[in-house]
Amino acid sequence: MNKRSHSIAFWAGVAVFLVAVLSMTQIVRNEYPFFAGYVILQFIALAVAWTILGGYAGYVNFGTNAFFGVGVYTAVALFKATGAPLVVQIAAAAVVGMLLGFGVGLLTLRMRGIFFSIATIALAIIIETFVMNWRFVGGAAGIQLQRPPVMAPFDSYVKMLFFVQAILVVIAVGIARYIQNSRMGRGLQALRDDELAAECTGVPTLKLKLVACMISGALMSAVGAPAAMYLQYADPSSAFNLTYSVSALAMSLIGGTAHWIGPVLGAILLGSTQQFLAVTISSEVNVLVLGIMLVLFVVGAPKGIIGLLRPRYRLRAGGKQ
Amino acid sequence: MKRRTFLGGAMAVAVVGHGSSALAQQPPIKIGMSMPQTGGLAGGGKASLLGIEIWRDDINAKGGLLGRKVELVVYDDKSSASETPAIYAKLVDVDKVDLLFAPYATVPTAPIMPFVKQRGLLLMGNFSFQVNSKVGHDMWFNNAPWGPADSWAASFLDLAQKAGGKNMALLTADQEFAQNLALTARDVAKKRNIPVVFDQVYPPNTVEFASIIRALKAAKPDIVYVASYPPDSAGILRAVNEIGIGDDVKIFGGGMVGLQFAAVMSNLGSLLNGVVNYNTWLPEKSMYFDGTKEFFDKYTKRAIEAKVDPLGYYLAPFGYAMGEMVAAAVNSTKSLDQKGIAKYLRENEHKTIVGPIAFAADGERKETATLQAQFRGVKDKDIEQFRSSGKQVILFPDKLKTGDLISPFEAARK
Amino acid sequence: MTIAAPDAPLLQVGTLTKTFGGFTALDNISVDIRKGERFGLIGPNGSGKTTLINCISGALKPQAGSVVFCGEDITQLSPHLRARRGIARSFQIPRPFKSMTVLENLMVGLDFAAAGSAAAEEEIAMSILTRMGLAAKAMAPSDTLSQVELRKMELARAMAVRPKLLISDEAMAGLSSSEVDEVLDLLISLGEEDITIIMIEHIMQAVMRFSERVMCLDAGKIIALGEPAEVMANKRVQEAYLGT
Amino acid sequence: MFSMDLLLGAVVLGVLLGCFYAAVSVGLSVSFGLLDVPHVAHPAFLVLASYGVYQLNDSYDLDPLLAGLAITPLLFLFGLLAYRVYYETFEKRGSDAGVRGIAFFFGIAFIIEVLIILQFGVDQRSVTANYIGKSWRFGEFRVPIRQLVAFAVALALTVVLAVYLSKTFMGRAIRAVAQDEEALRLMGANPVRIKQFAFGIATAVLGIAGALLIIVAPVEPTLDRAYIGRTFCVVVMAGLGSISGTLIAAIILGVAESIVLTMFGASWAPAISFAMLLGVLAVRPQGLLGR
Repeated sequence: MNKRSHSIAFWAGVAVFLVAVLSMTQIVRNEYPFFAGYVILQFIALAVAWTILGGYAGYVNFGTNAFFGVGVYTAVALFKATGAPLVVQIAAAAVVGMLLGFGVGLLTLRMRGIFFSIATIALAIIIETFVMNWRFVGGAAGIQLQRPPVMAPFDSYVKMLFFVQAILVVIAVGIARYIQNSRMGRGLQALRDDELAAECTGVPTLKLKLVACMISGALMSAVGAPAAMYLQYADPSSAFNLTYSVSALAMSLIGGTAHWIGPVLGAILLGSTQQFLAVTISSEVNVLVLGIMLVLFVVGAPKGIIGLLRPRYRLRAGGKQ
Repeated sequence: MKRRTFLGGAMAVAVVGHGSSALAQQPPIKIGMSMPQTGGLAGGGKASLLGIEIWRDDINAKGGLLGRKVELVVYDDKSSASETPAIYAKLVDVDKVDLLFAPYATVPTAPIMPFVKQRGLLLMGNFSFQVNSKVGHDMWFNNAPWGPADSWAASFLDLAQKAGGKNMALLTADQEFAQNLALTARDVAKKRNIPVVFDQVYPPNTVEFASIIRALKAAKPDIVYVASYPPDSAGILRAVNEIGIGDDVKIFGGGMVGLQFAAVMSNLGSLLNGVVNYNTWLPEKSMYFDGTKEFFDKYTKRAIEAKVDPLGYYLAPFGYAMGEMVAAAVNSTKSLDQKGIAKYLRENEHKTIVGPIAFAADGERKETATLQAQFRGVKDKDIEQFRSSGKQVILFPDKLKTGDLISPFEAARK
Repeated sequence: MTIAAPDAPLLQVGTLTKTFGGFTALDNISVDIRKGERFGLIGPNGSGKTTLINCISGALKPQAGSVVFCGEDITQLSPHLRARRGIARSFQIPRPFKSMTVLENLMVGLDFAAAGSAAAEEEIAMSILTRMGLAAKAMAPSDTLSQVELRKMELARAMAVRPKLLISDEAMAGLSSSEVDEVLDLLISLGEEDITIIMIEHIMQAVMRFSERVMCLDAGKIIALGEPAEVMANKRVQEAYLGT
Repeated sequence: MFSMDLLLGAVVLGVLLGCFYAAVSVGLSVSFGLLDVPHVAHPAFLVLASYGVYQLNDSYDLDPLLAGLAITPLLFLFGLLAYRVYYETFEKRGSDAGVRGIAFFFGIAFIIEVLIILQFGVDQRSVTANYIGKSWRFGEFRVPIRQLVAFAVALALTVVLAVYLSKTFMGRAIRAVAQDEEALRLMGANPVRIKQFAFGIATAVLGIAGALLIIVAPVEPTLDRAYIGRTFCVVVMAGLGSISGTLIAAIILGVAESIVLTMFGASWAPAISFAMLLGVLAVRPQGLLGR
């Protein structure tokens, strides 16, 4: 019963969020909040997607940029070849991201976590090289895109993208929450704590990791897809920027990885800090702030923001080995 | 877009309503831009920004624009395309700037082109390359001297053919700018029936160029066209020096980014000799116009404090010129109306510290003023030498020429 | 799954060999374990005891030989599939799921190896904990437990798999003698419920009290197998184990 | 365009390049391979060392290799400190060291990048020495001397480190700590002290490696990002903690890169080396010479 009331509260929250986003697109005339908000929403979705594997299962994906970039370029290729609408671009990106997650997961998830991390670095470089050599999508020179006309009820494309990204956030959070509360979430948590013990307690660790990797990959690529239309431009070095990897990881850890709300909080905090700094201090100090925040949080608040908020976690972090 | 006309109206009222010249009494004219201050383009971005700041200080010292002070609103775009849309949205919708300058380079500029076109805003381009060719925005004006897309390769190949070059090797970085250059180079070569005997694209972060240069040498080209980025330019020249490039090569260089920057030039020193490379401004006598010398006097002083390129030839004077053009347009149209400014910019020739500038329909220069210059008599470890004329002799364009090509490459290196 | 004949052994280990590099940890081991049997496994350090149970539970794959459980060849199955078939174990050094409470630790096994409805699962978990004397600690984070509580929780977690075969790997190491008796009583009471138990142990009194049969390994070979008293009396066992 | 001569040249240059890769990776082979520290800031430390070398070379005209040697003790202390901080905050507390350790070192890497930018600016820097910019001729074939210097020094560095780890008492203790910390503790040695010392060594060798980095090519503050992939690729391909494996893996990587650059589409070079890494991970996850 408790669980049900939680669920009701959650979905009510989601509904309020989406209605708020939708009415914001109808009421607010100034476009800047949508540009900046899009970026923050994108990072929320990315961080939540990352957490499904990196947080719940403890397998660090360094290749967020690979999945993100694959999303961008799936959208670009599809749009250029067929002029497919945004929804199709996103769906296709999700499928490609899922296949990619399956491939890299099958290859390396049997091994210790760090091998998976390194394999994802390699993956990012290989795919970026591939895109650089793929002339159809502009190769290294990049490609400029013309947005199709915007659909009702939106009066500008950016507002629509903002709404779309909000839906992706809801999907990512919904999936993350579902996993967390399901058998799968418990299995992932068990294998993160102790993989052999989990296996011997009946947890199909490889299968769970693979599924988590596929879901996480699909979401990351889906989040990347609208970026092509947001920028109306794509180039490999921006699409495969290491920033996506580091930000997703940093946001997730700063927020806390044990609960889906962690990466959401982390992304809001770090994302808006970065947006804020970009238009205030606006210099290399930005990067310094990211570095210092990262170090301070992993050292001082091992369970992230949610650890600071929820005493149960704080108590345990300081506990004995 | 009702708000836009409202904004325009407000500005018109502000401009027409008060003729007073007291700077402090009126709100300043805000010019907004992003500029790469971190990441790969930061070196150029910071130098460019300093040029623009010097212009701002000069114009304010003279009483500002339309009697109003000029203020810059600048944000860091981290050299990335994904940052600029939000920044320009903020500049326009929140900061309500009066005029927009583009960030240095093509990548950060590309995503804002559709935005300014849709909003009908004037954008002063800052060294991007062919960014408007597909967008076709009629209120875009690039400060760079590039001119028509193919003129770059054409001028280099003109020099090469005059020196007796018959076939070409093409070595290009797998990055946006270099690939655009390579595309036009292949086209021009094809039109002129110059066979391309070697065509390699090398990846970013290549550590060692000895292998590539050996392969290039084995193809025995007599024209070597290189389009490279700063870290690679140094690596390529070192490898050429060590491995050798063969006596057949008549001319070497063309599109090497980085050989315009003081740090790179002083690092390479004598390795530069003989290289024919593009440039935008050089301390040769043909390059001094009204105010040029004064500009560099100020720049040299302020560059030390700002920790930017001590020479600042490549970008800084063009940042200044961008300001000069806008100032001329605003002063003669007596308004901040963007359509009016654009019309003025398109229809007139503008005097600037980098020479007269006239725009074609696409917002690029009517004719190219991209220099091709040959390094001569450069010594090691000396930045100051580059301030004197004769170190980089201008071979092209003819109007600005200060010497003739020494060929073959090996002879020019001595 | 083939249904084994009533008197067929629950577990048949046949000519099992496991090597690490040049080192032979298990050399041609064959042993059958009856349903409901309490089986003691002894041997000096490095004799291959843990390797053998790793091969039975699936943590390691042998180079040669087979493991047959309930008439099914499980040699190539991964550990979680064996757990689902009813093989559970504890670890020499306790390996709790540190970020979970004690109850949640048990829920993992119930969720994956013995799936049922969620509400029922919680009841089952609580009944196991009560039985193990850990009910009061159900909501405690598992990394706050004492050593003996950890040992008990490991056994409880293994029980949550609803095993037919329970392997206890030195569950009494590092415990005081009263605690040893506590854990031993638990194990014996489990054995009375038709659960087959293999117990690895160094504490001889515990082995003697617990086991119906004892097997002694040395250097990867079986050197004795039989009634506890018989094995203890064996000269080779005394040499190898109680040692000169 | 295929010719035996070109191929041979590519192999020679590749071996030289490979030894250079070995030199910049060998420290990581100790810190990550042996000590299990997820040291993603290793390349940032490397670039920092290069800037140290640049500073000495620029102000005192010191030979870059000597400058590299000169900053070695400083780096050693820096390494001791870095490990102590890492140990106190992560290893000692136990759980989750992997994920958070990576984030920690990423943060450190960013901080180092920015400090370099604030101190030296964003322009690339290089050093001067009389062996930079010249080459040795073997008939038609010319080899850059800086490459030969890098090769010789890198080879020496790797060999010295390998000998140190296998022959000296401390070296063996380091290897032992990697294999069985518990056993070492029982023998009365303090594994934390040994690991700290080993991390110090791993950081100290960056003095020489950093000198080679800036001898081979100019450096800029964010160069470390390009080396994260390369160094980890080498160490994993080698088999964790194997010094001789590091040398072999680095040479394979160097030769592969060089051949692709010379003979095939140069733009595919990064994909080739990292595809090799994935291949190794797929068929032989313990690495070429893994334990």
